[in-house]
Amino acid sequence: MAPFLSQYIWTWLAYTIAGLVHVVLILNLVAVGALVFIWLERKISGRIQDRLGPTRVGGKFGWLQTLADGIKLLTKEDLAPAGADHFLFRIAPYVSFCASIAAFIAIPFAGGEYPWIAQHLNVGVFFVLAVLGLEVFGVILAGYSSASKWSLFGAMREAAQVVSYEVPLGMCVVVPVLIAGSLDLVVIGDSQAGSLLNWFIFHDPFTFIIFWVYCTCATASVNRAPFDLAEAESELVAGFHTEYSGLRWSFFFMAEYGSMFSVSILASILFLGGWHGPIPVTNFLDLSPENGPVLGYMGQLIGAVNVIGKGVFGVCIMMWIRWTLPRLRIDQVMATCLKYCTPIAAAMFLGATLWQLQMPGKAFFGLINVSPSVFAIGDGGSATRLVKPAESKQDVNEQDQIARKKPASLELAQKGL
Amino acid sequence: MDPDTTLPVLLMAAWLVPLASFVLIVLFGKYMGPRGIGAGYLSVLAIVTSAIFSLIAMFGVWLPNHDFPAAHESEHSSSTHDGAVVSATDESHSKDSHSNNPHPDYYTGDWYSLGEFGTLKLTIGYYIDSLTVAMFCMVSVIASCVHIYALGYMHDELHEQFVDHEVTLSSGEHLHRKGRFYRFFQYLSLFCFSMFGIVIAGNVAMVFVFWELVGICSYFLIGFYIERHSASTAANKAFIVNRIGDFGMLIGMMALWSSVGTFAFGDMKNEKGEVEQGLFSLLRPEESEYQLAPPAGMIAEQKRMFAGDPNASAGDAATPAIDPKRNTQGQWLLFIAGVGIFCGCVGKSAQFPLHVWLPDAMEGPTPVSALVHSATMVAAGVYLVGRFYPCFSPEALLVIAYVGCITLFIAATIAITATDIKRVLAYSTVSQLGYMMLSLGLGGWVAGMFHLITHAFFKGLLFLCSGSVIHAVHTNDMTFMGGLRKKMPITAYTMLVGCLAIIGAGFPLSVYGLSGYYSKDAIIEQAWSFGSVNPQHAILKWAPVAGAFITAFYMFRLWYMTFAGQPSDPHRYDHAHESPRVMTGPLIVLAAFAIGIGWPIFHVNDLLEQGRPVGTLSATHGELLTNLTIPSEHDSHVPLIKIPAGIAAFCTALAGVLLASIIYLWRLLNPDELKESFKPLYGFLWNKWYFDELYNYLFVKPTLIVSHCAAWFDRNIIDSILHTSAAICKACSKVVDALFDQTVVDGTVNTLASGTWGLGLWLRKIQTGSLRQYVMFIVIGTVALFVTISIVQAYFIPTS
Amino acid sequence: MDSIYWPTFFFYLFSGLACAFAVAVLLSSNIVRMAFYLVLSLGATAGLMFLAGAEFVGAMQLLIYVGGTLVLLIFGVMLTSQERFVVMKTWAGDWVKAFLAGGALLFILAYAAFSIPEWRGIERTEADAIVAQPTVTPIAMGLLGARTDDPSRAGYLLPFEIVSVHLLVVLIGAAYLARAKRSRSSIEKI
Amino acid sequence: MFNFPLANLLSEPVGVAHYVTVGAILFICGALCMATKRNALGVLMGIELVLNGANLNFVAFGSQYLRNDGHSLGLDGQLMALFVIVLAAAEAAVALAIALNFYNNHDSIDVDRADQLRG
Repeated sequence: MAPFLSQYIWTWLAYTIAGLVHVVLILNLVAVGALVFIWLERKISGRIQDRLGPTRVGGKFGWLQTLADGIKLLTKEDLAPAGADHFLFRIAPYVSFCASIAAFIAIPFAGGEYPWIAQHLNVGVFFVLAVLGLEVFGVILAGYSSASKWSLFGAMREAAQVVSYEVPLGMCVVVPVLIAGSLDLVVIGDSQAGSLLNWFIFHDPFTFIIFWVYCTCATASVNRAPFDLAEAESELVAGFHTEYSGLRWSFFFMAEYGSMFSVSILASILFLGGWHGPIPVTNFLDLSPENGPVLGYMGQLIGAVNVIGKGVFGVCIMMWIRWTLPRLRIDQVMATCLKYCTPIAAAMFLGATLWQLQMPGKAFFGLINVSPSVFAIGDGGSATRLVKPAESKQDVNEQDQIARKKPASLELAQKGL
Repeated sequence: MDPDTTLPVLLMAAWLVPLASFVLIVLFGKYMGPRGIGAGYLSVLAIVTSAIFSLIAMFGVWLPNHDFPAAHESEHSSSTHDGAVVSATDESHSKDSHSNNPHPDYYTGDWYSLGEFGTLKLTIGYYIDSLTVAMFCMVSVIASCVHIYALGYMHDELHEQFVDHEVTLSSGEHLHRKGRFYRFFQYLSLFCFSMFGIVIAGNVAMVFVFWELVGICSYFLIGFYIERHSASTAANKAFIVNRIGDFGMLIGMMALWSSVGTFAFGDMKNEKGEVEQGLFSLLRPEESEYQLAPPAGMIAEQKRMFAGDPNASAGDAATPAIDPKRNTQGQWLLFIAGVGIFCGCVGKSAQFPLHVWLPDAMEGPTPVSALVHSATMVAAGVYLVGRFYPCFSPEALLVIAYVGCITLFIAATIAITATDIKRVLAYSTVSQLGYMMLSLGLGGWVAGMFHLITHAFFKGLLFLCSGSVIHAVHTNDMTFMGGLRKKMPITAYTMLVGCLAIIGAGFPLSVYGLSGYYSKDAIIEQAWSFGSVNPQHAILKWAPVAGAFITAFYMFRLWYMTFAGQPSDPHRYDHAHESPRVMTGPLIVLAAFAIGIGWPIFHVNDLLEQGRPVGTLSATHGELLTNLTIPSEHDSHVPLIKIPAGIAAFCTALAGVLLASIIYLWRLLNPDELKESFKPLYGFLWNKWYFDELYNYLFVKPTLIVSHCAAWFDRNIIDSILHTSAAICKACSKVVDALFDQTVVDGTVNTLASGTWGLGLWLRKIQTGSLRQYVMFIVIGTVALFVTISIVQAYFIPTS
Repeated sequence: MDSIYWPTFFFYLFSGLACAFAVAVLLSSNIVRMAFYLVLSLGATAGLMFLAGAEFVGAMQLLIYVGGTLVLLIFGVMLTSQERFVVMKTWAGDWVKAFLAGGALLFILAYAAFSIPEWRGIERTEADAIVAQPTVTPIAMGLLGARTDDPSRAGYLLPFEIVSVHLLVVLIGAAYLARAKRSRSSIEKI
Repeated sequence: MFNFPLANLLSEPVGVAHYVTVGAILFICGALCMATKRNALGVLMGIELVLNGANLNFVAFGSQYLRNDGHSLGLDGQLMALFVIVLAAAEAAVALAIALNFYNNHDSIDVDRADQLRG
């Protein structure tokens, strides 16, 4: 967008405008998303508990309920405890919220040659993980600066839990990275082009298992039930945000829903094909940029809808889990992480590695071949990686031959080992 | 089989196997089976292996390759057999008497050269002739019997706690110590190795080395019960007395080497293929028909010694004033060399006047006595005389003969009164060795060597029997024995065989007798033959005959006191028992040898005849003593001498046995009364002719007086000098201490120490323990480093 | 005067942030605020690394330092605070000494850095022509032992393994060191 | 023509020297932090800052865009920085454990009280 604009106006202005557009879009996504998710959560919990949920405000489905809540929070008094460290107390919600939003900077909503992404990073996965990890920092600051023992306990639990779960989470994330051969989320997403069969969740048995490990760890790392020890009402009143009220409290809330959404989108990109639907509709309709900007834009839009839909689906699953499973004790939480998730993730990582070695260029549990161009080890940039249609046929033929030769040499290598 | 290659290998194997056993026992003896019993078996295995190798060498290699010369003695002694042969032998006999015999068949060579210093060559070599092979067989067979016997005899040493009843500690208890079974066999193996070394030695130096090795082994074995005072002094005595003899031997060796220039016995080819003449060839050159002729070097040496002419050289000797009748040139040196070598033999073979150690050597365990007295140590002396025989001039031989004669008589008389069973046998050994020396000195080489071999068997037998008796009654004293014949018949009758053999029992003038009969008769014949040509030395003719009488008397006295009559000590008698089979077995074997080894059908005599040293067959005449004639050995076989000598020997022996029977068997004469009636004589004999006392007064006392004087000098003069100088030193050092040490040295050290201390105290302030200050130090240090480097770079390093 | 070179602008932005927050860490006496400033300083440094073309290192810096190390730090703060806010005053003399020494060192280092002409940076024209090269794959291959930038040089497999094992050992050791000690009475009960 | 030094400050690319200066500032802040903080965790943060400054230097030396003579450490600089980061994490874990032990023994984390090794 910035290069496009800079043809017409000053460069710095073009960049600023482009940046503002991105920021507004992302902020909208998170903020509006949070509104929707809070309403959704209320409805889902209502349904699960065999009741209706909000119905009064905003018509038939009570869809304005969240907005009303938001207005209520805006108007509430911004309190801080007498013993609090005011500076940290004030700044903590913003830290969390910033971290939550910043993760969306590197998350693509549509791939292709011109991906829909705020900032295309070739270490996207790491960036997202790192920034998501920062979110806990706000939580800890909040818990500490509140000068309340409930808050402190909540923050302690949060710290222990998040730090622990980052280990298996990282291992889970590395597996799709390994298969795609890149840390670039766009590349990872585009590696799963085609139908449902090419999704990494179905790539091999190990990825199938590790997807569920990822789900568990992601749930834990965003403090959702049954791992919501940091805000366990029954023990800690409200955990780290006990002392918060009004808008600051709502920032924590938005950060939480933003994180849920971002890990869900991450799951969809890493395992569930990202912007590629289960059925390759865009291919059938030839919605590619080559056929004109409008059709290309349509294709990208369908991709974004896919990503957001899968993300929302993931969030709904988390809600379903929250209202279904009881909360664990803190020792159970840690045991789940260290005794189960980490070893399983490590074993699956090893298995996926060996699978890659044994069956390169295969998809859907090794049953079908994938165009090897997708799997060639390159360096990062999606532009260089995508196959140009004009050359694709010959290339595919040549590379098919290479791919067919490859197992033999690998076999030799294994014998040598 | 080629004897030139196989004989050295076989005998070397037989020689080295006991060494291997010794080394193994030294290293691992303690760990061989319970309390080292395996060491005994290993040692026995080694010596039996040696015996097998020796017998293979004898029957497999030597005998098939060397035909006996036309037999002399056997034909003569059985002249009634075959008339045709008599005339033939008479012919050869007459021829032999006038011409000399050449070198016997021998094999010599060097295995290993230890070093070469000018003309002096020290090698490990071999000289093998029939005597060597015969000695090997004799030594190894007897040693095997002794080893096996010792397995049983030394059984007490196998106990963890050996109680030595003859040693009483100051606490009044008997000594308790660990058993030393393996050590005994370790020494036995070394002993056998050393003896084989002497026998196989190819040169004088090697002989001397093993000669001393035998000496040290005897020291170890005699002193085996080292805790007993008597044993340790006996070991010392044996060792010291032997050293005296060895001193003479060294003189003899040096005399030989300095004049002849070689140590080797036989002729040997060197690397260039030239024949280097050995000792025997040089002394008895082929040109002089193997007559003893002092070589040029010896004549020159004698001139240099006697005339004090240092310029005398071999060149002068090349043109000696030849007086064919009386040529004394070099004879004196030859005499000195011969007597010197003989001195060594006197020590080792316990001849007068160095015989005193042998009876004391009875302190060792009986198997040791058996081995020392029969096959090894004392035999070594006689063997050496036999080996050096070509080097002895007639005068030296006469000395040997007289020494042997005196020895045989003195020892025999002492044996009459001895009551210790082993001492009787010990003096009998001395006496028999005297016989051998006498025989050798009178020219009877074969007779002497023959007696050496036969004696080895029956003396070994006698000692083992006495050991068996001692084992049974736990005492050496014959007065506590008696009547043991019924308790231990095998011992008794094998010992009887030994006694009969030693007195030379046999049918006179026939070929039937025990082994001693042949050898002893041959010696007496030789003595008579000598007496017939040298009437001035008639004593040498009668002494062996008298000795035969005394021998018969004391041997049967011994047997009667031990085995016949009534038991004098019923307690000991009741506890006596026949020895175990491991001990009686060797007795029977040795008894068989004692009976049969001398029989003509075994040709021992002929075998020895093969090894007769070069040029010793014909009669020789003395150069210094012109009326001395050493007769040819074959002359003693003429009936004129043989018949009276045989009858005399038989009669004297019979008389001795009868006298012994009268006194000790039938008790017709009371021995105590005899003792009383001949009290002075008895005392004289009982005290062994006062030899020990004599030596005590002659040598020990003066030595002690001199050493007391020296000690007084030491203590009073030298010590006082030392003490005075020490006191002066002390005073000086006190001054130095005050002036220098306490100020300069101590001052320096103290200053250094206090400086270090002060520096430490100062540095201590830097160690604040404060982490933050350390960080500050780092920062300041970094700044200082940068500044220093900058300054150095700016001002001191020139910019190029 | 040329147009603004935006990387320079961002460099000054991030370096200003990093330095400012580093100074804030130094001057703050509240340990938790220090930690907070430190996170910001480190985050800004990560930005500097992105600017220098080391995006993988920057991401790692964010992930490990900011996400991991500082959480541990705060964990420690909470476990060791005996009061609500730990304040330990430093002597004024220490401050003076520290600033003198630090100032001297800073002067020396900065002087040294700017005294080397090669370090002054490239020309604008060159800078405009730069096309960023991704570094993730070379780093990954380097850690696996194969150097894509210079095949003649050895890779980093061995140091990588050593560091991995070291990390494992350190974590176990730290867990051992930090585990709660049993009180004497409870041992006696057992 | 004489240029005012700051006139084209933003229009010229920066070089290694700038990075090194920033690294030096971080380093000195960290060192002073270690020198002045009495809280052990403050010292630990100082160490982190020091390491970070060093890391920045590594990255700067490894960058291809910062030197005008074309030399650079290349990949080595970045890998060094990576190793430093990893080791810093390890060091932080150990240091925290030590701090905890220290706290258990002294009921405080004032490093000035840890002077048993004073000479």
